Amino acid sequence: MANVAHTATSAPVVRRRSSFEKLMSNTSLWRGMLAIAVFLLLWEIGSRFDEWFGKEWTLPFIGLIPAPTAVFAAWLEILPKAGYWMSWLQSFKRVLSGFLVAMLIGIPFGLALAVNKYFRDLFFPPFEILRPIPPLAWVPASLIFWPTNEMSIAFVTFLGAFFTIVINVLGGARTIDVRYLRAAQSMGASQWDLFSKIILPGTLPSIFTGAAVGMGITWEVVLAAEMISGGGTQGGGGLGFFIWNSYMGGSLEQVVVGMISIGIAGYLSSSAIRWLGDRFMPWKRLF
Amino acid sequence: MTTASQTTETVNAGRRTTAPTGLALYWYRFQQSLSTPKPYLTVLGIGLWLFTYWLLCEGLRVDRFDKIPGPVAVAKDWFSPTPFQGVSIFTENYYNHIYVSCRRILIAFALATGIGVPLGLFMGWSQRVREYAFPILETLRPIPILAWVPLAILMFPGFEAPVIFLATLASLFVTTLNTMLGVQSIDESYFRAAGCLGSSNWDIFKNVVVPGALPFVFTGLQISIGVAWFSLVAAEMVSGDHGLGYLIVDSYMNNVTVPMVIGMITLGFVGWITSVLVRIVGNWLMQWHVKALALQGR
Amino acid sequence: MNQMTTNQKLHAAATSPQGTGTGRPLGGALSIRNVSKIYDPEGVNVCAVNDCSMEIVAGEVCMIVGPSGCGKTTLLNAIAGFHSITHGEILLDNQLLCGPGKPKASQGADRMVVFQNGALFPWRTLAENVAYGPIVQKKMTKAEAHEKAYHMLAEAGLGDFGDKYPGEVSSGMSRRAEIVRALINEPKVLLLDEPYRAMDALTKSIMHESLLETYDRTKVTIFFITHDLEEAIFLGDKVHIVTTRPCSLKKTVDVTIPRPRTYESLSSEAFRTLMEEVNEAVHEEAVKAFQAGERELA
Amino acid sequence: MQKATTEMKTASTGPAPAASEIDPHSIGKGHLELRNISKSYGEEWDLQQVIESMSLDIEPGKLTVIVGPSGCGKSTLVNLIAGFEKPDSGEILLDGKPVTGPAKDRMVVFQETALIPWQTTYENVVFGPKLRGDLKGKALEEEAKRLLVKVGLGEFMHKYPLQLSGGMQRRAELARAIINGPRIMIMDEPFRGLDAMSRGLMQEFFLRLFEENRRTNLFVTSEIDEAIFLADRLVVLSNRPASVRKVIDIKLPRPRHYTMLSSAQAYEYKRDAMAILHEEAMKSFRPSTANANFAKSYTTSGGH
Repeated sequence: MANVAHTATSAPVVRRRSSFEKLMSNTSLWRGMLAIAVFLLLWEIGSRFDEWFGKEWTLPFIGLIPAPTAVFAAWLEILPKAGYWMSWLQSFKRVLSGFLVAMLIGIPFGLALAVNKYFRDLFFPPFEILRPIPPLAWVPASLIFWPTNEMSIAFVTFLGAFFTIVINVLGGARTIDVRYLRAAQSMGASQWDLFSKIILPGTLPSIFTGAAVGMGITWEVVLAAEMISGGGTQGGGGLGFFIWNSYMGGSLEQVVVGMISIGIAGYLSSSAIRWLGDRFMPWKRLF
Repeated sequence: MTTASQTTETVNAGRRTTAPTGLALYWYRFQQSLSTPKPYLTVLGIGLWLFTYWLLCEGLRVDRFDKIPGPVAVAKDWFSPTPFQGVSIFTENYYNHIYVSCRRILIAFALATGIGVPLGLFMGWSQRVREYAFPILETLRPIPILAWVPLAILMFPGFEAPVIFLATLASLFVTTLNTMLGVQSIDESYFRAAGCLGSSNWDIFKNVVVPGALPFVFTGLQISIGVAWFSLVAAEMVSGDHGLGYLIVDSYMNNVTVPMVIGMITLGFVGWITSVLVRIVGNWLMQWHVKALALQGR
Repeated sequence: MNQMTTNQKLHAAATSPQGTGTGRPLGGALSIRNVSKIYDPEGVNVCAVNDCSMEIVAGEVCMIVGPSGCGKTTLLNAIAGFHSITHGEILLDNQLLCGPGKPKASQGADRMVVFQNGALFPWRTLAENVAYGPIVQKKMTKAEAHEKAYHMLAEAGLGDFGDKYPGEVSSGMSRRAEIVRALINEPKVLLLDEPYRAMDALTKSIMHESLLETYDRTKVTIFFITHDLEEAIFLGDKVHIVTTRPCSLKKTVDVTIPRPRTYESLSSEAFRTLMEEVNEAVHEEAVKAFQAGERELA
Repeated sequence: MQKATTEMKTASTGPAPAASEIDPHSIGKGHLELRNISKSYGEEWDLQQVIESMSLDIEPGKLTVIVGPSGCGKSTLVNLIAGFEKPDSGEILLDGKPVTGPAKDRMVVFQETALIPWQTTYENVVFGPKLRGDLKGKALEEEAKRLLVKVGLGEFMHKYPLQLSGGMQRRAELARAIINGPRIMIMDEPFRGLDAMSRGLMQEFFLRLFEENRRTNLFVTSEIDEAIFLADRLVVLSNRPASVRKVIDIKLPRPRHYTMLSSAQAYEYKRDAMAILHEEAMKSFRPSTANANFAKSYTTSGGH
């Protein structure tokens, strides 16, 4: 794009740049890093302003937040502690259990909706009625219904991912190019062949899209559920509880540590899904 | 494939020669659909679901289900002038909760759109702006909105501001990213054509960038309003005062279950209405898009 | 060379009763001299155009035929000012567009491009699209521009479709409207980049007639890129056959079939002889491009 | 190509003669008769008659090309013959037996490409025989590989369709159809979307394949040059509703060469066909004469 730099008189020399050179000249990378550095710097200055210039200089909003260096220090302090890592484990366990159940029920349900017209006419309307209710609105009801906190968190997590996955599977299966089905029919495919060889693999991309979105929602829900239900009563814990606890305990540095941790956790899980998607769909990662 | 089977069904018998318009068309489609199993199955499906719900909670009073209010109990209270558990369509506080939530959503959504759309437009249009702003956005985005609750409470005074802040933040990310994608999806040749025709940069922004990104912007806004509700409910539950999320969690705390269910249903309904409104506004603004899609049979 | 240009100008002025707009500055002689273009993405140098020279006199229909992906479009982009060139120079009416010291031509309304997949703004009606150029260039008021747009659309047989959005009309009609959008700016050169690529033969033949009719009316210089030999001979005064990547001139043929041409000219003896004369050269390049393509993928 | 022919013969006497390409039942058969078929779509107040009482005989062992204006109902015709849809009235017979649904005796090569994107080229080719189980194991593998080599895709066997160029995809699709041993091949504008030059090369390639064994072939196109270059018989359709306007026997010698297209004889055919087609196209095109009609047939189906 931006190679106007070529003067019209330069000879057409063929030269390949090394990968190191490419990295060094990758302006977008440098700009991104610069932007983040500036962001951190401003944050640092903003939150430490009152330390340097006295209490009357406390800036609004940002002045109340701990500085990045303080957060980093708090993180280093907490890093070797087992409790912190237990929170990670707890949250991951909850996310995974709810998510997996949602996949296990959601994918067949979505496929059934897509394949069978009668099934769809019968079950899709109630599904659509329930879908707009935000998953978190289910939290109190599920706390009442399920005998343990753990189960109610799992249930709400499941709901969060379930609706997204079903909608994606249904949409994906119904937009498969009719010519693939026709070609297979011409070659003598049975109904089962059509399902297993065309519809199922054809829906895979949507399944993974749904899973990625569902995973994001799952983290939100788990966190909220942990915070609302107070997490700890039955040996709960989790990153949401970690944040809430730190807040109650007045350690704002730890709150931010918790936020960053959960950001990393969410990022890791969606990367894992993308990686799995690449594995399962080699035809998708061409070129 | 489905269109083929549908059309063969409608071909026969006493043919109409003129196309019905407006409501008549809907009525005609409804009549046509009566000859297919679809409406019956729909009614049956919803009926079956309600019946199961009733059976589990009220009919058989299965263990644990009996703790959840059944459909009859909910309906009785909801439509009673003297509700047993305090909330019905005749009580003022019911509408107050709805009003408060809607006001918060409106403010948050307006803020997110007002900031997110221009930001996204510039990020999509200018590579430089994108290269600076995008990494920051991407770093903050994976942090769940709920994780911001303590900071929000700390930074903003009162009940109202933190809740609105959280809902705004959630939809801001969605709106900005979708708008940016929208601009990036605009075909290069539109920019070139506009350049050929002698447009200034501002002309290009006004006449190519903005309208070209609109379809994506509205897809983004559809998602964004859903996300806003999601976060609003969460925020109201954790740190609220009034609002539907607060109603739900407050009823739970006070051990009154019927208002809780009423709150859930109302929330679903209001959320659905707002997203329909966004779609209507989108279609109204994008006549060109709607007409083209209609001709493609979508 | 200079003399020839003037001759052509006189000729054009004498034979064209200006159907649209009066006092259009005639001209549009393009000189492409030893142009080379080397792309340098990721440090891999790709030579798209290599030492390509051609002279296009004012008022001529110049057809460039070559396999797809051979670098023809790069040449067009250089003329239009979308891309820079590495070597050589391009002049319009003896004025330097780009050359040593000025690698990239500035975009201007004297060279209008009609794009491969069409670039009518889908969010504006056909009339608004046509009126866009004069309005942003502040040559006309909005009302004047719209009036003229409707007038010119009517001339092109699109009178009833001025209020339709591009998505609502066929690809053939939108392509014709795009040419009208270009012509309203009274360009010196019309640059067409495989505009009829995706159309079937019949629509194409109708488009050809429409373009020829427009040309006979305006005598604008046309620089037309295609890979369809028949189209080239049918429309062109001169057919330049270019080699597969890197693009350079292989053969030039003068088409002597008299104008106005109709689809009957397609089956004339003269046409057939020309086809026979050039077919070999084109086929050879096609095979080369094909083999190169297979090699690249293997 | 000569060599490929001899290879084919040995394959047929090989260990698994079953239903491979040289199925004696498939070559020389495939007599398709359309009797008075009609088809319409749309709301009852806006019924679009797409095909109206069309009768047509497609003779075995010949390459019949159907050419007609864009949006005239050619694709609908293909869908009917292939059995994806049913005609409102009339019947379609293949070797005397009525067509009831899709089957392997009528293989369709679709517009653009319908190779299954999540299967490699090789998997696409063996898809049909594997499903039916009529060619197995080593025999299937050899047959598939032989066909892929023949269409020049030996090296690309294990690539996914999206990794192939447009021309390669069409050739892979040809191989996928041929391996099922159809009695009649139905080509629905198979080279549409390719640029004019690769299109020409694909036509030559396709001709070589056809001229080798003369499998009954129905080729649908909207390009007259393509039609004349390929056809034994050229069927010119009317504008919507489609019916047969004229059948022209193309007597250009075989094997054909691209230079024949600029022969006087070819131009004769072209003039004939063009005259009809142009007239038909104009019927729907001129906005002044048939505005509404035009808007319908060209706006909705213009591009595709």
